[in-house]
Amino acid sequence: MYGFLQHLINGLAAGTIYALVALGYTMVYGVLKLINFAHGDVMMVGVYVGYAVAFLMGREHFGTFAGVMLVFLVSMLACAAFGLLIERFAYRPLREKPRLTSLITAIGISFALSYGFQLDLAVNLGGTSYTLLPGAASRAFPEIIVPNQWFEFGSDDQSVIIWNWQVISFLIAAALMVGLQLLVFKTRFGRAMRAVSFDHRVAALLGIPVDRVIAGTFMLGSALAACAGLLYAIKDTSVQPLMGMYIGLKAFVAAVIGGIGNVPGAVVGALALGLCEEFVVGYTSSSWRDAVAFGFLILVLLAKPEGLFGRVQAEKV
Amino acid sequence: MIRGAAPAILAAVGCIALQALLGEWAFFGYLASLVGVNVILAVSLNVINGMTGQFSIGHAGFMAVGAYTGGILSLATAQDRIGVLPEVVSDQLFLVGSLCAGGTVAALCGLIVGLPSLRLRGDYLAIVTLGFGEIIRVIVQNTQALGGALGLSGVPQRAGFGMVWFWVFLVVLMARRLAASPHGRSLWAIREDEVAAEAMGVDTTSYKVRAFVLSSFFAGVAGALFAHFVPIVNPGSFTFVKSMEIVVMIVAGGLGSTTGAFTAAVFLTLLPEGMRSLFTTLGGGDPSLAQKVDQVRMPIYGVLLVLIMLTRPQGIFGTHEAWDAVARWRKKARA
Amino acid sequence: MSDAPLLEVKNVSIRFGGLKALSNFSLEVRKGDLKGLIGPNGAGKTTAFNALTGVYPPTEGAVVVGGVQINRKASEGQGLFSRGAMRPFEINRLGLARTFQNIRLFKQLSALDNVRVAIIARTAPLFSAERTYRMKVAGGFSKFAGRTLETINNYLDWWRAFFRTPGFLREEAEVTARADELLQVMGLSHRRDELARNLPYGEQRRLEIARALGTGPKVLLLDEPAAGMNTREKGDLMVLIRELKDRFGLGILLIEHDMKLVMGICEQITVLDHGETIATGTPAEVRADPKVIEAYLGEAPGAAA
Amino acid sequence: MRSILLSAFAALAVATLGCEKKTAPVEPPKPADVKPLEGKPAPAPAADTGDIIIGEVGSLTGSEAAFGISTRNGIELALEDANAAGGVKGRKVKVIVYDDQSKPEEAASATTRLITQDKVKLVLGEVASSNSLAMAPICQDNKIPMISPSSTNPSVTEKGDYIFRVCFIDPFQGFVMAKYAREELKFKNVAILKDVKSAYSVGLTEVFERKFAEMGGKVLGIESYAKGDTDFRSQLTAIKKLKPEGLYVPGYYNDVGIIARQARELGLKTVMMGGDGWDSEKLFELGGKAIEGSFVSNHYSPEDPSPQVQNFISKYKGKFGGVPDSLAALGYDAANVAIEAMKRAPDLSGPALRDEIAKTKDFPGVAGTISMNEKRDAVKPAVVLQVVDGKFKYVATVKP
Repeated sequence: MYGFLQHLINGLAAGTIYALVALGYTMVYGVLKLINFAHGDVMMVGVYVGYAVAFLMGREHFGTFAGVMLVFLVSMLACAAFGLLIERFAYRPLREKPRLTSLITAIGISFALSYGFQLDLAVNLGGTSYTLLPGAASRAFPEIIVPNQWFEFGSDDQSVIIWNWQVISFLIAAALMVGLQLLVFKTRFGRAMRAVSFDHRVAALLGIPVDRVIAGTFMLGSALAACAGLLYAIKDTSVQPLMGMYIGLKAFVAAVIGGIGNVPGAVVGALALGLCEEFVVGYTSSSWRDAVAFGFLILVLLAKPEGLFGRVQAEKV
Repeated sequence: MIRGAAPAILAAVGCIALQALLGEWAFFGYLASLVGVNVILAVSLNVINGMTGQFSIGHAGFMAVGAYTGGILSLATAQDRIGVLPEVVSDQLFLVGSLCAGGTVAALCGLIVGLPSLRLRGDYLAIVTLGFGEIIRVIVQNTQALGGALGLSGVPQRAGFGMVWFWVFLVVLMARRLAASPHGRSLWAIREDEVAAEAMGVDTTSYKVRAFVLSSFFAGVAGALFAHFVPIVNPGSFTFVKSMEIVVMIVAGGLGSTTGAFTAAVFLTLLPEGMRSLFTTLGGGDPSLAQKVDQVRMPIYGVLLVLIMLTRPQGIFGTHEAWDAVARWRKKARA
Repeated sequence: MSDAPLLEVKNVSIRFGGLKALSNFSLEVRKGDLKGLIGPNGAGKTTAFNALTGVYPPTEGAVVVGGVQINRKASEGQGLFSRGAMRPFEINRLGLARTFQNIRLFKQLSALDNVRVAIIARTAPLFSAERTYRMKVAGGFSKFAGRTLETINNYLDWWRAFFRTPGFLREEAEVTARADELLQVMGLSHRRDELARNLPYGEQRRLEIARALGTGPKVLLLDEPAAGMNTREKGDLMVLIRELKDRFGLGILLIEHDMKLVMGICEQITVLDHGETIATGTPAEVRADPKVIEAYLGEAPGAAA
Repeated sequence: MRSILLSAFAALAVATLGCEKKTAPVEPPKPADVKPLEGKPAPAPAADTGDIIIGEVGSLTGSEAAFGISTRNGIELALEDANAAGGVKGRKVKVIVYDDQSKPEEAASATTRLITQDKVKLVLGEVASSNSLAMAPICQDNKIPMISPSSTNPSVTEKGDYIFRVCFIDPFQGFVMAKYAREELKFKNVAILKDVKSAYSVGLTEVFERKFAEMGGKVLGIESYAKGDTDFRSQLTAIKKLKPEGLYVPGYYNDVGIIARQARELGLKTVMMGGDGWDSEKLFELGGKAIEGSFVSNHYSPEDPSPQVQNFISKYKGKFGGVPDSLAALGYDAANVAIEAMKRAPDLSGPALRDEIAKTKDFPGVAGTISMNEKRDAVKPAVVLQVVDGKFKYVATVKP
């Protein structure tokens, strides 16, 4: 029972992080119908930015509210800018081209980032060497928030632990999701986003600045990814250039389970995936985790081809 | 029928001759085999992604199925031979048997995956095929009989590049003749407009499944060939990244163009090796520069992809075929 | 034989969520009929076509094509576990072919290939197609066996194409000859090898009809065949449609905005408005119907769409 | 059509009936197509005066890049030393390094290229056993000796008599740790956390489990993870409930560092033990304080006071910065074994080099004294190290 509860909590917590990444996928898919395979790698870039900021900031600011906020904000802003850049130069020129071409571009960017970050590159300026690219090995993520047990319930043998990062990521994720829902449904930008997602040509005719809306969506998604990445790094205490690929893939699976293009769907899908993985790891073996995650996805799609919350888009004939 | 099979027979003779002539040149042979396997993968994936317009990104999974099936069969029969035949001939016959078995098992997997999932819309199909590829890999990794994480080693290295390129010829011939057959036309129709195709009496699901099965068959053969010239079959060779590389090849070549897929597969496979040579030359024979730059190959590959897409989004060939150009040219010359 | 209806629609309704796009729609098409379906924009004409051809299975009612009911069970979704309505291609094989309001040609294929896609050769490589069909219709285990044999046929058929067997080549020649004939009937022979997307608009419409004829239909549904044509072209088309009806022994049902065209060639007209059938009758009857006049008020009747 | 099917079946039937066991003695089947290069004159006269080229294949990118880079550094250092001391037979030795991206097919490609294009006399590498297994048959077929610095899977050198290694094999390492845990640390019960994705980890686990039980200890439970995982809390929670005295984690440092941290966070105070996969400076960065007090079996200790080791360390520090890990040491040793063999060999042909490498006995390597046994594996002692103050500290040597 305790074990079950513990797995439940762990699964939900992992799910919230997937959810933040999945939201980026879903939003971009919503407006562009593009599976942005580079999304996970943008997240990875965000984590490294956070790493650098924490490093420059110095150990004494770790754990303070201001310090943590600084790391998160800078990394999210940097990622937003980076997302904007990718959109502007790699996706926008291809918008009217077949969708596959943008997908290949996304894969190209993903390769360039995840392998590029594996290079060891440092420059020597004035006697000190500055690392430009981090190299292939994993690094310990600075302990801006030290993972510790926030709450323990039960005796030593049988206990349920809730971690501080679980609470933090849950709160941040919940706040961001509520904010996002408000943004999509209550603001002008959100209305524009929905219009673009419905049909961007018509939206352009109606005077909606499509380019700006799409760019904004990319920035938002990338910032969310950076935030998720940092939470992930705090949880797992390490960073590594290939981390984006795996988390990105999982988040994508989550978005599809929920019905890609649907915001609450992405959240539910991510939580479901997080739980599913956690129970597999807890009750069988972690080597089967990926297989079960994909198996779960396939089952969902077979029973409900449009995902849990996706709408059947009857094609107009 | 005999006339129809004539090109394949001629190709077989040609490949044997080529093998005999160039067999000594080991590095060329190895590289040619690697290129050949990628060509088979690309041309076969093009049947489903290019001709039928269904987006599958789990091709490496079928390749793995073929590699392990073929590899295990050859391991089991490594000491057997057909008594009346010389050893080389008998080995090659066993090899063909293993290849066909690898292809068939992969095709069966294709059927099992394709039947339910080909009812799904584009992006969903993509993720299901990707999931399938990953599941296959995890299963292999956790099965000790298949060598687990270390992989299957000791598969007799029977496949020369002659054999590989014979299959390359077969897959290209298949793609070409398929494209010009009623089946091919139905596939094109599905790619162009599924609703209209269905309304014109094309059983879209059945055609898609069949295209998928055919595509998986050749992916399986490619995998089995791979197992017979790479000394170890390791689950790490069949990851999502491998699937992506194949997708990249067909898109770069021009979706739907068999010759495009062929060209891009050759080019992209040789690119890393070529870069290696280039850097060695540029470094004035200094190998340390080459090895430093060796690390930059993959990021460059990624950037190159983006550039190809930005400058020529329809791929190198678009949907054109080299042989169509030849036919047009000959027509013009005759007129 | 000829007096049994080829297409019979009984009280068909279609609902999208709360919206009733079509309600209690009934119609019959017999051999030699030429019927029209008209109504203002959004009246549910195309929805009716989609219901007949299996694109959207009807929510209620029955559609019978060539004596076979195509919507045995009303059920939505496209998941693994939902079976019920016949698929569009099966309905097509029962003898119902259509064209589309927004032209849906196979744009990257040549005109010839567009028609050839529709012509499906009925010979089978190993097991006779008639036999497998009989087995499938018989039901039970026989149905399963029939399906299996058909699948084997399908897979073997590839290898006929691969080896270019004499049978395959003969069949291909027959298909091409038939396609050429249809192109000629529709006056498109000069466009034979051009890509469909490069054809002028009017010719694209005609190519769509040629393609539909390729499937060997008994009933032809034409969705605004004259849209975007000028008066002369429309006149030619009217003549052509009548010719097709007689030459191929068809029953034709057409949707058209152009009142003149509809009134000119149709023997019977059904008028839809907001999914409801508001009038049925001969052109003269319909023209005089006050409800029809009311529905068209504000829209200039007879004006080209 | 039917007649063709029938004749195909008939052909198949004949083929099956005609099948018999090969009468030839059981011998690894020769590939039908890749012809050995023995017929060619190996040392071309012109090349006699030029540099001696040897090849190395390593993972400079990809998941095992850190290992590949350390090994490369070690080899580079060895060649520098040898060339400074006058080279081999008066000629300089040069190494060509190819990256295999941690992929077996790339390793095979690089090996073929080294042997046939670059005409190397000898091949060094790989670290990962699966990649070495891809290279070994190619070297064997071409009769070019291959020395793996640190592939510890037993099957690597089974591929043929041209394949060597300068490290001990997995079973020995598992045995060392089991012995140390049972006899020195006096543990009665332990738990194991293994990486099922790596053959290395699975192999070590097997031997450790068996030997520890044979010595009267008890393995309470085995939990598993997969390389690349980053959250181990579930497994660690399960282990915590078992209350073992020791926890054996035969994995790679990337994972181990995180495992250690998360174990400490969970309040799991068990002593951790591991193998040479732990060996990297990065372990201390990743694991921090959590890794303190753990024991590992390894190839060498940087604390070894012998001048040879200290000399190596100071040179390495000077050139690359940082203390060399055991992969660097093994790379250094592998290159030195190769150079010594080349010096002794009458000529630089494959068979001659092979014979000389096989004769290596009591070679004073940085990572222990190397003697080749009949299986072409190095017979050498292992050291047990303990993590103290963010460093590996030598505690014991276990002889085979």
